Amino acid sequence: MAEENVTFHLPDLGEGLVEATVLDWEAAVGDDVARNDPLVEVETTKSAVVIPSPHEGRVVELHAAPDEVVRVGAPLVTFAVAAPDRPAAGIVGTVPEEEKRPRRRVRLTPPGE
Amino acid sequence: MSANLTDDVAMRYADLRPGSPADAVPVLLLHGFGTHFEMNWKAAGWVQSLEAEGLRVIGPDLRGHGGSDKPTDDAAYLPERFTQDLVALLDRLDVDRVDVVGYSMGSRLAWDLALRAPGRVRRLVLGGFGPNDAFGGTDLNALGEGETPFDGVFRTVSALPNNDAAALAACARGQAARPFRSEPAPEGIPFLLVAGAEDPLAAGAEELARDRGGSHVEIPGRDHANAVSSRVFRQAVVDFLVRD
Amino acid sequence: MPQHASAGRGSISVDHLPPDLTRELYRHMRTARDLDTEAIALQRQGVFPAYVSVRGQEAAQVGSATALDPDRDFVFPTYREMAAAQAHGVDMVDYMASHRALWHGGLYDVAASRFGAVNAVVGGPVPHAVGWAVGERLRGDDGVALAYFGDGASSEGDVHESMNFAGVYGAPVVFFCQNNQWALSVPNDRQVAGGSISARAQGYGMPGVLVDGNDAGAVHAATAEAVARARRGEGPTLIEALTYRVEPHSTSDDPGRYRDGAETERWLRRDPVTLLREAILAAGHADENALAEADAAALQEARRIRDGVAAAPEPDGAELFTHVFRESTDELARQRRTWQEEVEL
Amino acid sequence: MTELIEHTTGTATGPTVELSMQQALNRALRTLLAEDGDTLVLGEDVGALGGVFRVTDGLQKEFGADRVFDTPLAESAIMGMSVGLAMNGWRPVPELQFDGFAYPAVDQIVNQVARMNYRTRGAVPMPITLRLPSFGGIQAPEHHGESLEALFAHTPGLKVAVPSDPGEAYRLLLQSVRCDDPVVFMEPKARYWDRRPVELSEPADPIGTSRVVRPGRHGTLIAWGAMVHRCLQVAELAAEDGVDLEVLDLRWLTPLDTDGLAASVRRTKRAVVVHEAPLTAGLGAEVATRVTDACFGDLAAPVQRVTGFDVPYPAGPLEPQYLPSVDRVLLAVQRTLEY
Repeated sequence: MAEENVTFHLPDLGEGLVEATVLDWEAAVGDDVARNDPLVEVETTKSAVVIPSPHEGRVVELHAAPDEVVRVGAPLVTFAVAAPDRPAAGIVGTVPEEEKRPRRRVRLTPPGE
Repeated sequence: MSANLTDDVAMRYADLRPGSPADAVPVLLLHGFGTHFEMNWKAAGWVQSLEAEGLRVIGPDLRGHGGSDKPTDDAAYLPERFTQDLVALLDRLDVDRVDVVGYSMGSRLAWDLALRAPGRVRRLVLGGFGPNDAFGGTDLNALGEGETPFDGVFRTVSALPNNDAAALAACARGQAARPFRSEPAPEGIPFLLVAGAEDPLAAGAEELARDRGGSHVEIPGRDHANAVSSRVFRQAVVDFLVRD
Repeated sequence: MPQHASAGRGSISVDHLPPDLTRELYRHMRTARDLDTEAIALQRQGVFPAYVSVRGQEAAQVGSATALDPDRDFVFPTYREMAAAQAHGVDMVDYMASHRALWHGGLYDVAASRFGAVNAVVGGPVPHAVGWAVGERLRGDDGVALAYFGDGASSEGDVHESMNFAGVYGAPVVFFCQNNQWALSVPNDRQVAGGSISARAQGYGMPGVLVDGNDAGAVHAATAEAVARARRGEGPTLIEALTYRVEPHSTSDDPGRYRDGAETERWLRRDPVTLLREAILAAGHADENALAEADAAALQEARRIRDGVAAAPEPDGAELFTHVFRESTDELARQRRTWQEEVEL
Repeated sequence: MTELIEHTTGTATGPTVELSMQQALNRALRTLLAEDGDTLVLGEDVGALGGVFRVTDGLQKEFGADRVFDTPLAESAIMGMSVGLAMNGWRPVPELQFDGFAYPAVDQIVNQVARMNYRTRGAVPMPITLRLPSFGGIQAPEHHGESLEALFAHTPGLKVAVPSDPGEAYRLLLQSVRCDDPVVFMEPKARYWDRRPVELSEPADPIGTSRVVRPGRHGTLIAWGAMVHRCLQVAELAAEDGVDLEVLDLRWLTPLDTDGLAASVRRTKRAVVVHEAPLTAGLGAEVATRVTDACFGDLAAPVQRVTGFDVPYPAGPLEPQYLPSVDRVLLAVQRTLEY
């Protein structure tokens, strides 16, 4: 399986927060991490959180040092991930989410026969 | 899931069993003032760390917080009300003994639970906590307006979405009505105190541990807000809970 | 003469222009640049589904838009004219709403702004400019229409037909082509026969002007001259502003598949905002402090716009049925009831 | 949730491989370019970029820039040139990048491509397949989510095909390009990334036949493109209420499979047509009329239609309120059950 680099940007932390301070990396360059393994501990004005790894792969580069302030959307870490042909969205629009079970509110009554 | 337990306060709680054996002792996580299970524990990596050890996690939103009911009279927040909730929850889940891990206000309630229902608590961890009066000098009728450490905490948490400032104020007054006393201490229950080196609200934790025969871990460079998510804290608690 | 390849000509001069004009050019270009950076971040954060950057084309857009009289003239933009909208005085929170997909054309008042709705059909609005301009002449007014289009659009029938019509009618139109040298993945040499868009002007009976699209002063001067010609009733002009699309076509494009980074690097060094800043200092139109103040003001304005568009409410479902007609129909009212019963549920 | 049953009536078995629709289309184009030297692929950004949805990825490298090439940005000239190429013995497969951008080319499609064989009494065939990424569902900008099937299906001389999953996309594209008549091949862009096992088999059903994707007894949901998947979801939910719905994928919008429609609705007695295009004069009207003509005596209720509203295609956030939802289709089914 070919490998490709994927960069993970500091995600939107909600409540209009625009930046966070890196407290502690829980993975180092060269580490193989599983999806959802603890990746990095960051602190915002509201609270301190541990961001789980969004990918399974090898840590290639850390883009921020402890105590560094990172803006939401700025690169945080680059992984080398196995390159399945991930569906890259086309030039416009977003790849539609495959909703496991669409919400429904309407019930049917089977015909009498 | 939520349950009407005592004086009809509905309490929301998480019960996460990663396939742990039925008789394993679950971990009861008690969050701090103004926060809730999701923010204080899940977002801080605790569920991940405890489940990795195969431990079952019970995480209530304490009354006045998160998804639980938020009464606004002070008396609803006396410590004994919280401990009644917790005992009722353990009964509802028919769990006879738990290891309790608290943080800040959660630690004080964990201590009270161990005192009031010693049979239900195997081990005790008090995080971000110390014997001194957390409210020291705070005007409880003008919360958030003064300059005490607790005023600062109150200002931060009352701004958080789906927090109810009136309920939190009543909760503060309810807690303050029963100032913490380190005497008597829970008998025969090993306990661990863990706090950030720069956490003013945990001053005196080391002495408390020494005087009461508990152990103590200090987390360098961390304060009251960012100690709970530190890897050192989590590792110390896991080691304390899983050693036989 | 400007070259396709960045000639590396590192500087421009604005000595011949009035100081308050060059400061105004700089203020708009600086604001557009910061807003563009914020917009790319908004896309990263998922607030915008996608975004088309104007980075590198600020001089071509601001230089030309400031040559118009916002009270008499009318601009016909494409979907990549954010800097022109900023300079023309459009409400930018309502303009950026189109990038947040709150309403396709944007939420600004097109008539009051005298700035056409954001339009994704390549070349589509160009004949509108000709019609509007002929309409001015018929009424005896002296407004001028400015139509923006790119090197890709220059291949569209609409654009060729419009230029011929404008030549036949002598309509007061400025055809302003921002040749940023890339139509998505197709470079000029695979898009523009003959190698020059402005050279075609003669065939349509109008003068053609090639100008360095990264020289804000030169763009302004060339556009002002064309607008004056049109206002004097001397007919249309075709201006080709040679610049470069430094960012990908859109935030979901991957230029690595079709162009080499070295070319982009060279054009990054001819950044129009930097060129103007240095020229203003050289001409003594402002000092470092004044420019630092302008930078701070621009950043603050960009952030105001960013926060405004990020916080703007999403359209309500009922708006599906508004503005379809000016005189609505029973059938549409019936379908609105169906929507209410079956969708709003 | 039970596994969605997919019946492919193809007999010849080919290798089975897991592909997305965009990859299945890419495979089909590879097969076509390899088997016939006259086949050409042209359009905006189809070369080095590999297409905005990567459907033509790698083709230029494999078959050269003479047979897979970019065109300048001019939809009318792309189709007009394709007419000329076809007149000179080539088999062009032009792409118009987005549904909403096809309008400038409609003159060449309707007045030239669709009638050339007729005008020249058979002397000049138009073996052109126009690939058109179509329909909504990806929250795209304006003009990038339109449904033009009624316009093309209404044009004598054109055939219109719409695949609903990767396997269908592979077989229908082979069939369309090999056909000597002009075909408008509308690709549901919302399904480009749908991955599932694909049998790379030869097309087995003649042009114009539909297929039953899910057999059922109490009613037939008739759809094409991405709405086939939506109807499978509806059938899944209906089954929980004890209502067993058949899902029929039309595949060809012209010629319409009137016999296939009639065979299904005669059995199930009820029919609901689902499409993304606006209601008035949508293709649903034609399908409903065909079913009513053929099954009037058997129908337990009038044919229902669940479609987009008669409003311009909306911006992203309103798209879910415009497109036929699971609940709106269920309500239509309920109307036929209560009639």
